Amino acid sequence: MSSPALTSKVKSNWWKASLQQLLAFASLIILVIFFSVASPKFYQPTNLSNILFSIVVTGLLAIGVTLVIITGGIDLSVGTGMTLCSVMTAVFLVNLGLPMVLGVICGILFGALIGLINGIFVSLLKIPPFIATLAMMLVAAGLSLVISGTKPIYTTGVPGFQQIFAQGKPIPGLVIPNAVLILLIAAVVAGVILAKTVLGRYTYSIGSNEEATALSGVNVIKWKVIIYTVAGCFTGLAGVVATARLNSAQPAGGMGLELQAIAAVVIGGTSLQGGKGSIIGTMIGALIMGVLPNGLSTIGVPQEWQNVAVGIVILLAVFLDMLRRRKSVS
Amino acid sequence: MSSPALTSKVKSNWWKASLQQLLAFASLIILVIFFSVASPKFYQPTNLSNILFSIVVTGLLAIGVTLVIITGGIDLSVGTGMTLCSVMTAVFLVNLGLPMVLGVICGILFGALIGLINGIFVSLLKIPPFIATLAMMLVAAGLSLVISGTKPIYTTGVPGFQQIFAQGKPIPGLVIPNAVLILLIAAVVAGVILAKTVLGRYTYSIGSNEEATALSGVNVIKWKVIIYTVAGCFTGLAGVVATARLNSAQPAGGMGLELQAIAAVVIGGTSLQGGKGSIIGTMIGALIMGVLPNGLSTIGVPQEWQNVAVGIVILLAVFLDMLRRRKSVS
Amino acid sequence: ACDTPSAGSSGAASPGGKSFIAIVSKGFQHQFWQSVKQGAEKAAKEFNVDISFEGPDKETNVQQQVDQLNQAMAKSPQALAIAALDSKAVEGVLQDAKSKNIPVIAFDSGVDSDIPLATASTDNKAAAAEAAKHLAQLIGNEGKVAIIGHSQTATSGTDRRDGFVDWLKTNAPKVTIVDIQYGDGDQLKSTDLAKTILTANPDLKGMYGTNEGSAIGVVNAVQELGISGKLKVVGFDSGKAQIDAIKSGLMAGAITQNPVGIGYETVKAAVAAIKGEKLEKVIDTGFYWYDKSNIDDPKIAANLYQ
Amino acid sequence: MSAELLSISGMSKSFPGVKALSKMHLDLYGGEVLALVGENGAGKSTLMKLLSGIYTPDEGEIVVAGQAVAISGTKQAQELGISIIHQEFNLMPDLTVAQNIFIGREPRAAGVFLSERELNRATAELLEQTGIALNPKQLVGELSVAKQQMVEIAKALSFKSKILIMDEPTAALNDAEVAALHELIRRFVTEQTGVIYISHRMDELKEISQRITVIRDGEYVDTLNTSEATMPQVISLMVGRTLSDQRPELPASRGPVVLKVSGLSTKALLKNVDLELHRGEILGLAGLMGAGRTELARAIVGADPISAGQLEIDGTAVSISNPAVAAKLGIGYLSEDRKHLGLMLERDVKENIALTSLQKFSTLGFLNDAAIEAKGREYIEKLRIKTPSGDQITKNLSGGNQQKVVIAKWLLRDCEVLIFDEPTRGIDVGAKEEIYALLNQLAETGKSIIMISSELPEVLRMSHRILVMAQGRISGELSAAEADQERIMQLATAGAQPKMTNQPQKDVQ
Ligand SMILES: Nc1ncnc2c1ncn2[C@@H]1O[C@H](COP(=O)(O)OP(=O)(O)OP(=O)(O)O)[C@@H](O)[C@H]1O
Ligand SMILES: Nc1ncnc2c1ncn2[C@@H]1O[C@H](COP(=O)(O)OP(=O)(O)OP(=O)(O)O)[C@@H](O)[C@H]1O
Ligand SMILES: [Mg+2]
Ligand SMILES: [Mg+2]
Repeated sequence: MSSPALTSKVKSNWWKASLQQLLAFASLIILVIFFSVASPKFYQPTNLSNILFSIVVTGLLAIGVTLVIITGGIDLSVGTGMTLCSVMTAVFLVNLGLPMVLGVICGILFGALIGLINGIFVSLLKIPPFIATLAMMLVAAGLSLVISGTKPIYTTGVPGFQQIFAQGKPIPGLVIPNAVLILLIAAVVAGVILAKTVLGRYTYSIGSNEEATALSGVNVIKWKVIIYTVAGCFTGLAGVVATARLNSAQPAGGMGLELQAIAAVVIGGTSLQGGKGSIIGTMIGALIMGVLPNGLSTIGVPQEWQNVAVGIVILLAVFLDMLRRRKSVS
Repeated sequence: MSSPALTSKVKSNWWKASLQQLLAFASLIILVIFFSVASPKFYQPTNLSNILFSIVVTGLLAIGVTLVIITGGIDLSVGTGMTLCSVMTAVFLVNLGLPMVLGVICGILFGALIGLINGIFVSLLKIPPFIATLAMMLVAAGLSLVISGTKPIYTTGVPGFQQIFAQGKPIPGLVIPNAVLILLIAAVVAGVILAKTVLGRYTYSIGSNEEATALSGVNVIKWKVIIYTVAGCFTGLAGVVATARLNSAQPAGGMGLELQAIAAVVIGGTSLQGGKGSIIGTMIGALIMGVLPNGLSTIGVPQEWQNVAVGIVILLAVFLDMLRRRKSVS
Repeated sequence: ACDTPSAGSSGAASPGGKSFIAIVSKGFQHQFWQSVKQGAEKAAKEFNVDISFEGPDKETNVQQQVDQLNQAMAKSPQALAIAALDSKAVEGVLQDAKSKNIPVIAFDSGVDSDIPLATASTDNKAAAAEAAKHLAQLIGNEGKVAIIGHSQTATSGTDRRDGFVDWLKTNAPKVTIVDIQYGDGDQLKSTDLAKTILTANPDLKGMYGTNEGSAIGVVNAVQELGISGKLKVVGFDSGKAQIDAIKSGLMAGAITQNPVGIGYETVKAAVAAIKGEKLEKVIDTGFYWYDKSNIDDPKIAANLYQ
Repeated sequence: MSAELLSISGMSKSFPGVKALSKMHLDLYGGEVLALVGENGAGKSTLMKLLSGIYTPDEGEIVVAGQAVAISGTKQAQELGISIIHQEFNLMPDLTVAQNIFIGREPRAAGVFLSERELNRATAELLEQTGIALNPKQLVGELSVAKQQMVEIAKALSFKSKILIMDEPTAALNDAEVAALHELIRRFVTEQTGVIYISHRMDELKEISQRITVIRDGEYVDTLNTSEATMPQVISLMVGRTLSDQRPELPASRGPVVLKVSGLSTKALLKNVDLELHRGEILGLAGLMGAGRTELARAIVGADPISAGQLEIDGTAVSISNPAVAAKLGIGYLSEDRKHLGLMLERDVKENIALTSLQKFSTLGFLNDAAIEAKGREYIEKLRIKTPSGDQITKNLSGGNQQKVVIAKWLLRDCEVLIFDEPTRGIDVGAKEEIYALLNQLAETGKSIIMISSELPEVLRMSHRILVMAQGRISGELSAAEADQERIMQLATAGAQPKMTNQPQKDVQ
């Protein structure tokens, strides 16, 4: 049944998939080369480490968002949700005085709780994800202020917290801090979930055709709740890392981060239609979103132009991706 | 050919459509009654006029967003796009010294230009609307700062501008200002476009099934560009009214308004899937979004709780709408 | 303002070349920060140094400021100037600067640390107390007032609120504060908030806006409700609209800081620090109450921006 | 013979890895209905898409009314007098029947303004003329599949085209509707007009066509005059071999009851439905469109809520809240709408096949990709699914092969009870035989099957027992021995005319 022509077809499929990531990757490389040539200060270990450090929180949020987007949903609550998790982590560690590990786990689980609630609204109650998570975005923003009493909560009294979850540089000689390693580990875990587990397969299936998946005997409602909950864990982890980095929970921020995270996901080639996407792509997208403001500032572009540049690069990256895809279709 | 059974069916269709708006309307009425009972200060002509005035800009943006959402798209650029149009209106009126009417028209046309560019990216270049308009959001935010030199541009030197496009109260005895009338007229125009024109028909058709519309010989690419352009006019008009109201163009704001506008659209029963929706619904949604913060503040709810309340009301409104819809299906 | 000399391209550290001072503020979009930037640029020209000036998009964006600080450090400046959104959150960068022997100057608000060699700032609480004093006087030390704040969390916002509230509590007990709402410094939002408060409290005597956008919001509200004259409005900062409102009597008066001075003094102190000179720990850039009577006074006018 | 309307020659079209058409040729003359037949994936739809400008040919010539033309899009095709009803619907569910029919050609009042009244009037007139029973103002999304097909047909007829191409128009229709459609076509065909008619239902070719063109593997095989051709002859040309049309021996005795449904009702349609399914039995479920067969199946597997009724499996009462529970209890449902309810079109074949049985391929939640791949290959071969490999995106398969993928995934799940809803819809005769054989094999190994089908010959041939539904009720039961087409139709039309009255019933509450 499989002629040589057919085999070549399969190969070309594999190539296509790699090419897609290659293309986002190419955009990234071009940016890096451009900035390196434009300013010698860009391509320094410290600066590169700065960039990595600067994408950790967005990157973690983007991982969760990737899962949700692959199901065909969207999550607008990750930005302020992260803030709420940050506040809650500080509450657990400082106000309740939990041991560090337990406090951190509770912080992550609080993220899971947010995801669970999102999941219940989206999956069980069938509220469109855009609305359910928009509402959660507002609720989380409000609760962060309410719980913290509108004041930052400082975790300076928790010994080792900042070192372990953000600043510490475990590899001697290398300037890569723990926070970046946490992002890396989270990306690998999410990547494995997507590629190698039943949960990951259902994530793609639901995004591809939810009704058909349900009629195939998959308990879609349950699995969708699980996916949103897992995605929430990454929001919680982002909250923990943000708290550690700032050594405090800042209750007012977070709004707007969700768009950055979504932009990273989409630049990385994940389709908002659902059914398609990858964590590696998202990581490349997050890197692009991190390299841009840093590079532009390094080469001295006034800040008011930076948003313009970021907008244009997002368009270009996605447009190139589209071109490639269209070419490979026809 | 049309049996009595069929006629009854059609009637029930009409009922269903009315019911949907009735339901959003019911939510609004419940809120108004609740706040009126809770505080005698709420139900005063001045306060009601305050609410109307406060929703003008969001309402105008929401009208444009409604058109785009009915095609199955989304527009994240309306917030900062409005800011850019405001800056441009001031530039036309003040820096270039155009006559008022001309300056205002140019401001609106600048909105159309933003819409046109959005449309070209979405329709011609097939960039997903979320991305294209996200990029435009960033670009517009940057350009507002660049063009204005990060300073407000005051239109105090344009006689009558503030009166005509915002403050003036044309109907003696009534506290309704011109800005509200402008919103009303814009809503009627958009309503007529949707219900009575070819453009409106194609808006619904594209949102309902874009491929089928194209296969039916409709030049979908062209019409989508037109729809985005028309939507942009409302962004431009919002920019004009905002400028008149503040008697200046404030270059730093606008981000976040897009989510308010989208929330208003969705509360009003327009589906993010496309194909369904109405301007009257959007207006009710905008009113709900205006009544909430005003009423909560009037009855003395602390501001940090307001976001929480708005989030919950959005959920409730949409959830009730879903319930009703599910009931009417089975 | 767009043609800032490109800081990156001129190898800053080379001896004999220009010194490079990295400045990270709390914002860049609003006029206040643009005025600080102007002052800094003026000083940079005068003392022949290069500067960079950056700030987060929003004053709630602590994380972005930390990234910008790290990045500023990566440019290996000869001095670092910082207006911290949160003292503790920037602790790490300050330590980093100390270990690299880069002098740090704080501006706008103090940093809770002994690393900065000097702080060029306005005492926000004292300035807010001054505003409270004037408003109390204007309404005869009695009656209801309300506040439109620009931030519920940023120190400049809370200090200007608390300074105002505390002064009234101790010095004018008959003045009651009926409502405090926060409009993010956005004029439209502040206008609508102020209108809601004014409609709900028709017997309000006075209102206070804690920055330019908030104050203009109150002025707009008064105008749109057509109740000018009934309400005493005091504000903060300057700007054309505020100056106009004071001249026309819509606003009774306002506190102005000296943003240009803050920027100038910051760079000046940084230059001195690079040269190893001894610095005053606190550089009070001062604040002034201005109203119709003294608005054209050259000393005041120098501190106003249009 | 009258004038040549359309002539295609030397037509080739390749997709990556697939040669869909190779030097295909075909002629259509005025006054005739030309049937185009071939196996699933033979290239019929591709040829039609070339004619409507959706695809551009790699090589070849299209001649319309003596003029060589290049067709770049639907609009141009329409201008050339060609209109096409595609195999997959192209309708806007949120618009009304009238709005759908005249989309792009709306009557206008003044420039850009619409005249809704004129639109509805013109539609009513068109429907009257063509004898199609539809309400111009009804939303298309609320129509049944058959009525949506009617909308497509009305739309195509409204163009007053010379050449009408119909790609499996009857796949979703029952016999009465098929007859009505044939009547429509006969009225449409004059000396100046012609129809290309694609169908897998061999029985209707005699009825409607004058000539039959056979295509196999993208290549022209032969053209026969219908009056001279015999069906076995056509079929052997199609599949390249002769098929036996033997009704298999039915097992003599019935096994115990595996599934018992009693008093099942839904808010919408079903009323007090009782049903018993025995082990090793193929139970045919016949009825007119809208009789409630699909609803019954969906209610059994928990896809739709029920308002009353009990289910028993092997004598134990069960409650089934969703299809996942049903599958766990050993009941699988193959939907009639493979595009929307059956497949993940954007994902590959093996993934679709494995979807229902992922638990089988996982340990501790981790998937065994090699096993999925191997099973995929096994079923591709077993069902002779025409695809380059299990890695092919399912969307790129022909309709019939997509249907086989749906069947494969349920075979893999190995359910005790399988409900097949229109299992052979859109499937070619050869593949049909294969599926019939499969069903029989399943029954022999002790599986129990409910087969919903609108093709009476199929029901008669396959079923051990036949239940007939009308208006949401079971209107009668027939044993294999006593059943014939006439009796089934009698029971199916029992009571009032179900065709038009099922809708308002839904609206009462
Ligand atoms: N877009 C596409 N990409 C790749 N292959 C395709 C595409 N469209 C069709 N094919 C392949 O071309 C061949 C012909 O398909 P076509 O849809 O024309 O078959 P058909 O004769 O209409 O079959 P059916 O009776 O099942 O509808 C099939 O092998 C199919 O898989
Ligand atoms: N998804 C749906 N939405 C609305 N109405 C539906 C839906 N599915 C079926 N119906 C309606 O329910 C009724 C019963 O349809 P059903 O599909 O069960 O009939 P059936 O006997 O299976 O016929 P067939 O399978 O030939 O279409 C019809 O009137 C149909 O229009
Ligand atoms: Mg076909
Ligand atoms: Mg059916």
